[in-house]
Amino acid sequence: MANLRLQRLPSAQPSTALGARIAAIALALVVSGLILAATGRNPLELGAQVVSSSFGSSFGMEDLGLLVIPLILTGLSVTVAQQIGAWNIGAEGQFYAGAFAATAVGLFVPLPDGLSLVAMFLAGAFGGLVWILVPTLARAYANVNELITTLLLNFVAILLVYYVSTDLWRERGGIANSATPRIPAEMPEFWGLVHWGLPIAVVMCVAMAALLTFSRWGYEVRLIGSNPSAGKYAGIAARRHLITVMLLSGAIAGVAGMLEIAGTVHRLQGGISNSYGYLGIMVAVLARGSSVGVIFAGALMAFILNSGIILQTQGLTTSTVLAITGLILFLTAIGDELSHYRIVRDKA
Amino acid sequence: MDLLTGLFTTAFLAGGVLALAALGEVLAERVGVVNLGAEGLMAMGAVTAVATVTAFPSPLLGFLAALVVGALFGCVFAIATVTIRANQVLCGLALTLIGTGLAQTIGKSYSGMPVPVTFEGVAVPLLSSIPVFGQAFFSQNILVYLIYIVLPFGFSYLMFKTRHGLNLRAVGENPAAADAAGIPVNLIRFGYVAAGSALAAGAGAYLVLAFVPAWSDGVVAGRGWIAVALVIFAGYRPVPAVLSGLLFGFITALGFVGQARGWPIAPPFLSMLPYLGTIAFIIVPVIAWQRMRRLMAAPAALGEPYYRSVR
Amino acid sequence: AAPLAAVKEEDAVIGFGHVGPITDEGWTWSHHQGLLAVKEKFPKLKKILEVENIPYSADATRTYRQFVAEGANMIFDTSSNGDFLHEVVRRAPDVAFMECNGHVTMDNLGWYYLAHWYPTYVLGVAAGHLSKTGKLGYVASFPVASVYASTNAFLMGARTVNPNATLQTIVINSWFDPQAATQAGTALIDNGCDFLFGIMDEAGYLQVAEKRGVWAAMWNTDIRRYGPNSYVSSIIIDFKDFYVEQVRKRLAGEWAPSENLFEMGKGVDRDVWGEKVPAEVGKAADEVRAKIMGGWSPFEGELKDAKGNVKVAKGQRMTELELYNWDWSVEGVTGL
Amino acid sequence: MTEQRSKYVVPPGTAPLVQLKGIAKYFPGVIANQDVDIEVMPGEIHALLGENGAGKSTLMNILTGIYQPDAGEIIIDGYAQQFSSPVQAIAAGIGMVHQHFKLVNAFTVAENIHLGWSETPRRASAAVLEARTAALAEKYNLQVRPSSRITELSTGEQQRVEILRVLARQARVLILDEPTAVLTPAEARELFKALREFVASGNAVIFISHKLDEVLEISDRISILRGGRKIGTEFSADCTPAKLARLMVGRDIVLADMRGRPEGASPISEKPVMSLQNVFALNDAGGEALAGINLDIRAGEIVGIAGVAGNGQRELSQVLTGTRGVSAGTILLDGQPIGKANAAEFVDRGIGHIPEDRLHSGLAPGLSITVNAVMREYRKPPVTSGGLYKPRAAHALAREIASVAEVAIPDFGMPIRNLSGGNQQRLVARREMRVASKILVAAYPSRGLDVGAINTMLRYIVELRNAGAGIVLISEELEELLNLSDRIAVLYEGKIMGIVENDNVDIEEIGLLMGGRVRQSGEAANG
Ligand SMILES: Nc1ncnc2c1ncn2[C@@H]1O[C@H](COP(=O)(O)OP(=O)(O)OP(=O)(O)O)[C@@H](O)[C@H]1O
Ligand SMILES: Nc1ncnc2c1ncn2[C@@H]1O[C@H](COP(=O)(O)OP(=O)(O)OP(=O)(O)O)[C@@H](O)[C@H]1O
Ligand SMILES: [Mg+2]
Ligand SMILES: [Mg+2]
Repeated sequence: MANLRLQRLPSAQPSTALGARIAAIALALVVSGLILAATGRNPLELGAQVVSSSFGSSFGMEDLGLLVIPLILTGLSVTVAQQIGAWNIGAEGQFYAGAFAATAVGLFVPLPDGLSLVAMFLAGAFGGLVWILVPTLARAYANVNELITTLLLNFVAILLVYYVSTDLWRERGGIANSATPRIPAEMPEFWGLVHWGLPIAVVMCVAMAALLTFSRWGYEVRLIGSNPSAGKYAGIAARRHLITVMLLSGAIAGVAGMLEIAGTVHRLQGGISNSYGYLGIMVAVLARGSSVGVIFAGALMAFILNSGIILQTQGLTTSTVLAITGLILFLTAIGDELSHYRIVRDKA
Repeated sequence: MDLLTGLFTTAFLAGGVLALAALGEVLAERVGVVNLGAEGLMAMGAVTAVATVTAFPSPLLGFLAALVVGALFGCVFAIATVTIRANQVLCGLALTLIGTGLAQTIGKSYSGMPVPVTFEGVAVPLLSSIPVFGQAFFSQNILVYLIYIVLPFGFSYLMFKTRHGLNLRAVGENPAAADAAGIPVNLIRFGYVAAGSALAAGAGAYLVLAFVPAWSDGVVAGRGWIAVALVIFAGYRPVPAVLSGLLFGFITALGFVGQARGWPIAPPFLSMLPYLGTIAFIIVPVIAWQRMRRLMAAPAALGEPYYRSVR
Repeated sequence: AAPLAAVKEEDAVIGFGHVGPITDEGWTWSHHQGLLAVKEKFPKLKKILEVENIPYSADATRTYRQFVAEGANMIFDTSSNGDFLHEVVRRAPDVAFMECNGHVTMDNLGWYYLAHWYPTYVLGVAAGHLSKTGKLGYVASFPVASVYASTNAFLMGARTVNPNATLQTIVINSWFDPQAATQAGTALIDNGCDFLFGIMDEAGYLQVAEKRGVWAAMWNTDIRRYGPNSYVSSIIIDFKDFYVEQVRKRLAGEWAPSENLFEMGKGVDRDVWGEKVPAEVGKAADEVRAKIMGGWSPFEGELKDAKGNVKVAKGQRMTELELYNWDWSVEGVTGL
Repeated sequence: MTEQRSKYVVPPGTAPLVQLKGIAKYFPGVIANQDVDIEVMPGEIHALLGENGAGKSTLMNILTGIYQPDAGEIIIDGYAQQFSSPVQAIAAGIGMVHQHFKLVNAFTVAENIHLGWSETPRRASAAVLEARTAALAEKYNLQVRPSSRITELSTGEQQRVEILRVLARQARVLILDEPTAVLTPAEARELFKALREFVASGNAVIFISHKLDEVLEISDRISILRGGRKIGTEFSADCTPAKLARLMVGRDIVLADMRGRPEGASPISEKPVMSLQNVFALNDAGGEALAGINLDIRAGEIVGIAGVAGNGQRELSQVLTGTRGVSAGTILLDGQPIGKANAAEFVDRGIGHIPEDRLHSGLAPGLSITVNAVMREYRKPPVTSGGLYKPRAAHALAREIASVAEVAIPDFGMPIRNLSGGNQQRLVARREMRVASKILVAAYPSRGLDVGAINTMLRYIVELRNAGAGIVLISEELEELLNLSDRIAVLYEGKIMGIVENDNVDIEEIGLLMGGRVRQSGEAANG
């Protein structure tokens, strides 16, 4: 008689992991479909609609291409911080800070368009960096948990942006509702609405991955991230690395904000981030610490979110879409864990 | 009512939402599980309470029903994170989405209706006549006493002065050690995650039964996240968790009072006060006082699933 | 611009995009009533698309593009999305767009909004009579034009009765945050205000007023059940006739972009007075209402801003567009 | 110490207290146990021997309910038992002191003793627990500090806490997984006495150790595991160390003579390579750990550091290797003072370090074997050049280290925590020896290693010495120290009580120094 048991592997086989993800999403969709069917909707039609709207037209693809940019970058931001064992829950705030700083430069520093974009990029990175500075120093020098400080600063950044966009820098007598005037310099578009932020974001992910695997610095960061005392044992300046990595993480989220401003929205306003910072946490968790994985996780997330929008035009309420998204993530998390197991058969 | 009394009254009332949710999170995190689903649980709790009191006009019943629903959701979350050991962060975020979405769906039929019955204030004789504070604290509804006195001190005693408390803290610190010592790690985790979720849902119920008596989609408005943050601020301890909720409520109320009194600060900056204040309150003591670091330390196994046979 | 070509009712798709949930009992709910009216009037429409809770971000563009992809012939953006909408407007020249609270027209884009400052002025008169302390409280979302118009009109109305009345605002940085609105209401009452007004999409501060025994006036719809004793009135809004007419024009091939500010009595008005409002107060306020409907405007100089600068010269009358784009506070308004 | 014992006789007609039948346990890619049958009789001390990775700990974890066997039966007192968790095993009277301590670091000693224990009073305030702990410590004669946190304790002290915890629980079967690795001889003697009393009343002990002499001394029977299978069970009285070693590894082990200096070995230098001058250092809790250490280390010599664990050994090894700063005093390297402590610089200057607690301070357990293997050399070519890290070169280096360490590794990409403790230690030791051209600080290098491995390890240390490096050997094993060291310094409460030349060593004197006393005439030796 053959005896079956489960055995957990330290790391999942890539094929199993992929299979488990697909299975989880499929299961989530089946469950949602059944519920929808029970309420008198036709889930197959809805599914067909999602697929044809997402991939059937260049419009749908463009939407995905645009949506994926901030998701990749905030996901990367969180992933980078994770490498050294820090949780950056503040990508949302750094996104706003980056958008804020980029807007300041874009609106008030008169430069030719090309230069202005470069200056905005730097300003965006700097804005994000400044926003994570206090949490970073507090963690590095007083070991204050960065989770809470970065989270709280999100609310502060959002309020700051609300303040400038509805008050200080608000466009007077223009077409915008509670937003700044349009920023003259625009990120060039290369495919429909999709601007050069997309390749920039992808390149940043790849560069980050390369930096982590192929540089001495990356080696040290991974070592400290895995065991701080080992870092000390190896004589690595842990504090300096922590500061660099966290600031880098903030800067990347800031760049996300800058690209959203310069490429997609073109003005600063409240609510611009659309929770991209928080969604970045999910992207990072889905990418499981891999900077390249962030690209794919970001794409998956963009697809889920965009499907949500499509479903809403089909008469599903936001709340339903929210719950379905939650279900997909929930089952994905479970699937990810189960993919570590394999079934072994041994003879009794 | 004079300004200071008003300030404290609102602080106690508004802080209670955060305090109760933070308390729930303390329970989960003390046994090593991060539950980022607080926001969703609060929404579920709120809608459950509204639905219940609409059918049976008893605020207590509404509160209890929310606890039950919260515990059920907590069980689902625990099956995923404790039994199956799936990623806690992802599951928590998912729980927030599911809870919020479901609550809004259920809430459709209740929005636009005031809650028929709420918890009303009861003045405690004598104590309530103490100027300012007495009136602010001792003429509140009974949940306020539950949240500020019974639960925090009860849990604090349980955690730090009893055998069971020793065991439950061990589960959050080093599940392998707890396991080897014969403590049922997963059972304890499961129980406290469920109990913590019940309290988070209870916070939602408290919100609609004592503070903002109506259901609406955005009624929780991000307070779940604040509660999660306050737990760290409170060093994972019940009494400080409740106090930090109160402090946050107080600074928030202060911001509104500042506007009402026409302080010459732009309103968004007054709204930033509670967040900035909390950050300052976290950083400054730790810098000033080394011992705080150990006191504020997170349970060592926080966020880590426990596998018996994996090193 | 030339009118867009006619569409057969059976082939027509109409889209509605909202900022909030249709259950908000306020702004979005009112627009949804408009949608229902359209449905009733044109039962053969191929499809009506409706999306709630559209964030003011690039997601708005995605949503409206999806509307277009679904074959919409006409789209109502019920809470201005500005550029996010216009991006789509430019790319879909055959689709008629109407932006509520918009400010620009294009070949296929028009806008509509409510001249809410008139009924607000009427409520102000009532507040002047009802408030004993003369301290009025206002729960504001953001310092935007609709809020300036609202606070100013309200206080100006009150000052016709009590020249010493003042208005204190608290900005809560949200259109929709019951907890913050509740706390703001409490702080205002603690500070001596005995009449609350605001521009919120929920009933938070009305419930506080009821509990604390002060007056309150609301926005959007009749929600007196949240505070029957405190309820004075509401700025009642009604988009039904407007939406039905716009859709009719679109189907008939008569639709061309237009600018619409609903006058008092035609889409925006005060609500039936609250149960506890003394009859003579209602009557006094309604006299002012009748005067305005008769063509009189209360928004005439001399008007000074909060710093005492003369902004509108004596005898000068503010135009409708000036009122729509109001961005300064009159004397006596603090906190904005 | 060696009291003569008569050969153990299996009591006829008695049922075994513990019976393991056909136990198997598989981990991914590893057979940890297969077909293991073991019987432990009441009143017996049963030793379990085997090389690193032979499956000893796994087998015992099965017996204590931590792991579930993939096949086989556990029979206690004649009744088949299913232990799905430690709770049931504890209830059945089985207690274990684990090789990797199962202590809660943030808790005090008293709290650790009492956690999960049914006899802990329901209302358990700190004061109550500490008082009870003090009483228990008294009763079992194991010194612990009830109110200290585990993080403040040395490994040795931590192990005492573990032992005390199990003894306190009055188990009927006591499993000790390498319990004496961190005890002084005197303490070990106490422990053995306690163990004999323990079995005298019909209980049983299962004793895992790599110290063959000790095993022969304490045990009645010995079971030997090799590659997860049981090779056999022998009566201790019939065994010799050589026989046991052969059974364990399957071939003869030649125990090298470490003292002799071969031809051509580099002599002990005149001048010290490193010297500590009046060095003070603080421990993690901020207390004084080293108080005025003066120590010279010459090239080509082995300086042994004796002493009971917890007397500043950890801090001394850290100060010597630059992972802990000094609070006062100077460290001279080649006559030049070294400034601020920087472990990387120490490594560059030829100082290697085998740390006391390899898993938590010398390794990143979650990272790959490759990453861990190159931890000392990643700064320089071939692993990096110009800031560029070359995974391929790193892999080659890791392969090289693994092969000289004689550790078979299926996948260099897997986390190093998947290796057995012994194999981790071999890798760390080899890694350090590669960089230690001047000085090697080896803290308990043979802890947890099997005989074969210890032998190899010590041979390498000697080779390193012969090549001209100075060695600081911190150990609690006097045998080992005497076998290797040229001089032995005894550490007590952060001070060096005395330095003894190995030529005219007096074990009694070292024992006294370890206890913090200087010999006075007429005083009897005392442990
Ligand atoms: N009662 C309401 N409920 C919900 N949303 C509203 C309400 N009134 C206005 N809005 C929306 O709030 C936003 C700000 O409105 P407001 O009219 O104050 O801005 P604005 O003055 O038109 O801006 P700007 O002056 O920059 O053009 C717009 O999106 C508008 O559609
Ligand atoms: N949880 C686990 N996951 C994977 N492999 C494991 C696990 N535990 C043990 N192993 C492997 O099983 C084998 C037996 O390990 P075990 O720890 O039982 O050896 P041991 O005899 O106690 O060795 P040592 O003397 O070094 O302590 C080793 O190859 C080890 O790598
Ligand atoms: Mg663009
Ligand atoms: Mg072992």
